[in-house]
Amino acid sequence: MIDPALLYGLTGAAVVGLGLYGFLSLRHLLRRVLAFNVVGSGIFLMFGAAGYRGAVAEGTAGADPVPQALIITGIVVALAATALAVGLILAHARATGRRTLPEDDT
Amino acid sequence: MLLDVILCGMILAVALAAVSGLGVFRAVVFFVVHGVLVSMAWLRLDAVDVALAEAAIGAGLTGVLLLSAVARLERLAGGGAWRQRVNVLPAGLAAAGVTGALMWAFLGLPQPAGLGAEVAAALPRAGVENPVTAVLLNFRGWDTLLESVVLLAALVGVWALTADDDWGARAGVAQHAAPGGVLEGFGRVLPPLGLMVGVYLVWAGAAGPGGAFQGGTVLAAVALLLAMAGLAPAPRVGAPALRLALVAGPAVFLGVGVAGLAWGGFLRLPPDIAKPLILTIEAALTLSIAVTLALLVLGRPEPGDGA
Amino acid sequence: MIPGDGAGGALMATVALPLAGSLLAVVLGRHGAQVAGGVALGVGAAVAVLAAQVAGGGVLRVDLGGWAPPLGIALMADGLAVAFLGLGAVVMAAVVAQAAALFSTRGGESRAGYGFWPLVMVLWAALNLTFLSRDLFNLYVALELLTLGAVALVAIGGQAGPLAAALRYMVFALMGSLLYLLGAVLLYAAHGTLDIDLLAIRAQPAPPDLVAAGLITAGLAVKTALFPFHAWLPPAHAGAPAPASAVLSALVPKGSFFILWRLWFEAMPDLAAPPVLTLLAGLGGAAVIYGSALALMQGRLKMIVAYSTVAQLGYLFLVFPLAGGAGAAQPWEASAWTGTAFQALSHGLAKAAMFLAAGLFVMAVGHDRLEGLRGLARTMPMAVFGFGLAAVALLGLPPSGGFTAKYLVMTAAFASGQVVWAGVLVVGGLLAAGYLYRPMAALFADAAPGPLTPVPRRLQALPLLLAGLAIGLGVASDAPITFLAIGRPDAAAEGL
Amino acid sequence: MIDALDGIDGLRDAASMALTGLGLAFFVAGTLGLVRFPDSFSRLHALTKADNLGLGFLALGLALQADHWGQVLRLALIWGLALIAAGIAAQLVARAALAEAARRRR
Repeated sequence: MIDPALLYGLTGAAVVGLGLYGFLSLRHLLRRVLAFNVVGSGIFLMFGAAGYRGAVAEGTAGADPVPQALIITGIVVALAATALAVGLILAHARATGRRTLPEDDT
Repeated sequence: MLLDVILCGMILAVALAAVSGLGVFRAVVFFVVHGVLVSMAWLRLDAVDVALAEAAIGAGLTGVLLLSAVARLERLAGGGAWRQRVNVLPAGLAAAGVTGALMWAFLGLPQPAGLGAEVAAALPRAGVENPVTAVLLNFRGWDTLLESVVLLAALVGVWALTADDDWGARAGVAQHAAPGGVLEGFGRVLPPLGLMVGVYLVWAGAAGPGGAFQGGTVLAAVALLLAMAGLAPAPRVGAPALRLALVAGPAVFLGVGVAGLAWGGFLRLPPDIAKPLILTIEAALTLSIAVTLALLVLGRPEPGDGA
Repeated sequence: MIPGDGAGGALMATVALPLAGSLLAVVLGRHGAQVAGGVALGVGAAVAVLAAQVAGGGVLRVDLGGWAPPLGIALMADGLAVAFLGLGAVVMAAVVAQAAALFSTRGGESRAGYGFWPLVMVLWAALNLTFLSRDLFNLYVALELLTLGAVALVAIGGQAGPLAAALRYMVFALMGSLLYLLGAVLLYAAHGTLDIDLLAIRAQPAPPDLVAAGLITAGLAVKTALFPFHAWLPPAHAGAPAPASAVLSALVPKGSFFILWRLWFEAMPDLAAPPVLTLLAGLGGAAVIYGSALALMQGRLKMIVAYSTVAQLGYLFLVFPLAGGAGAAQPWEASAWTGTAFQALSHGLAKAAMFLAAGLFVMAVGHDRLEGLRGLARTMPMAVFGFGLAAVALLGLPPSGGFTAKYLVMTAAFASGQVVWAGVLVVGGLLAAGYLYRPMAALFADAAPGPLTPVPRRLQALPLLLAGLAIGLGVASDAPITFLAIGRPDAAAEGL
Repeated sequence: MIDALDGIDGLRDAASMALTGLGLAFFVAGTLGLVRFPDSFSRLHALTKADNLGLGFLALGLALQADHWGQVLRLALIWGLALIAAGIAAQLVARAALAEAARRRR
């Protein structure tokens, strides 16, 4: 049967693809920020799967702790970037009454 | 094994719905569900600390942040039918290309390589038993210090977006919870329990899953609930106590780092006193993280229009 | 390679001091300017001490927390890194001096005054870290800190235009950091380490390494505003307040380019297939042509200077085919490598001088449209002379640092037979003369300038000082050349 | 499967399976209610009632498998919190739906 690390790794890659598609094609800025977070969770899923693969092979107790620590750091950094992006989107909407970047407007 | 396949299928379906559906509110709801499912995937991948962080920060706080943004944005720039997407084909091709490359790379990974063995070898000198906390606060403490500064920089950036005459007002939008209502009752029942769980998470982080970020996020949620229930008004931007709380975590971490120069190098924690040092750093970090995350979600001071 | 634990103090101070300064500025809202002044002096001293240590004892490495890679994070200061730290220190000192007048918080704490100082110091710390760190994930966190600070600085003005520019900058920057993170994750999954020196040993042309290198290069190209991804840079840099645009244009893109430089010359030198390197330089060349062409058509001074940044950054990418990959062991590699370092340094000094001077013009006239600046040379001679000197450095006319850079890269191009890059240098220089002539003509026109608020002379001295340094870089260029050679990856013989 | 049923362990496993099965049935009922019922108030009614009860049975079923009292208390705490949260959320959503309906009528 397919081993879990590979399954989660490929799922992570697919989630990155979906998120990237949304990030590049959507025009509503909040949805683009949301797509950015989806890509982030996909990247971390791949990273965790690689960490799990490394630990299972070496037979150590849990999954490799270094990817876990980096993923936690990555999640917090992604939240900080999202919070600033959301703040900018609201300030931009208040100033221009628009939910998209000027060049995306029809 | 079947659970993994089902879980991955659901994660993909919900991610697709979050990205391709109509309407931003529905996308945010699907995003929160995606976060919960991914945190379950972390449990399957034997990474409990990350599952806690993903559920608390990835699904929880980011979800609240986006939901409140959706509500405010509808009022500011609502209405009007317009095209959801632009240049769909190039975006699809680029995304498919990256996904294909990633899968090709993931399948082409050589024999598994990880630092599990090195961490296990160095763990006795790290001062804490939980390997993830050891990596976060000792081996790669420099990353965590910078990460707390990133949070602070994002908050200063959000506050700098305030209107000039609103400066000095209370953070976030004026909340309207019905006095004596259901939310206020909830605001009285949950915080004591939330505080206990948050502090326990930080303390347990030394030996088991948990830590400053997960605990800090729970405390931030308690603070947000108090603000939304109208029981504790959000602090003013200029309040000195607030500013000290914001800076406490990075400042203590930087202080311990500079003190390390006396023991031979920046951020060097001598093994015998590593545990107390790490716990003081974690306590200060939790305080800063809780305050910063709560204020980041509340957003910039807007005394003008209510929620 | 001295694992200088004791001597690591100066190296750490270049990053720890600005961090401590930003924390202090968050608490002491009103005294941000004084804190920044103190930090500028401190970091200047630390960079001087570090330069002496590196000049004396060669490359200096510090393992943070005492944990050596792959477990811990290593910081390393070689000639190149210290040169860029010096550029940062000089430009930041001038920016802090001018911003102290612009964002003064004497009359009580204002929003812009409160926000500017912590952000500019956090940006400085992140920038210094991108020059020093040897760990790819640590560089990712530094890049995020750099980007968040930069985006917040662009939006600090608060008007609608800069807000849209900051938002576009944020979208591009998020895209760049995602691609970079993907590459770093793949490298860890493949080799179990994120340290540049360990990756140099373990990297081999297998699928994960190739995909990772491609993703990291794409991500950093977006963050350095390389040609197809440059749309965000001009409105962002022109929309920011003048001191902030000086930092943004002169320093921030160089941080992400520096990581690209480390990647291709130290982490994966043999992975660089010639077609990839030629593509990078081709995009650089296109950036030079396209940026200059657009700069010719701009009506506002700050937009001209911002598009000139897009063009000048293009020159930096010429180093890859000339000095990377197959060219690594050739005699001309050293001069192409040093020439690009000179280009980055002299562009940093000259661009900062230009944006500070533009800030003074806006302070005097109230806007930066070209027709409003007519005849300013008579009333603000020092600032206009500084702007002129900076233009000389950007054009690469002797004796400026820009000339030394172009001379070194051009001789490398001829020696290696890739004459097209020499062509790019020449055409770029001509176009630069074109787009810089229009503002100079307006400034030196003999029309009487309209009503303008007087600008204190000590502020006018700042752009003159920076532009003078850019010229001085060319005059006394032998000392920097030998300093830059310290710790160069495969220091080829001094061929030319 | 057969030898697991004899003795006390067998009885406990059987009870656990029965309880979790019952819990699952309530979840299905709740979801069915969400899909079938016409307006948001009846949907809220179905969701909060059925899902909370389902979670209760699930918790009970898992409690049987717990190997020390700490886990049973934690399961009870989780169920209690879920009850409170679902109740509060249902109240707020209902109030919002009422306000929305009133605004739409005006």
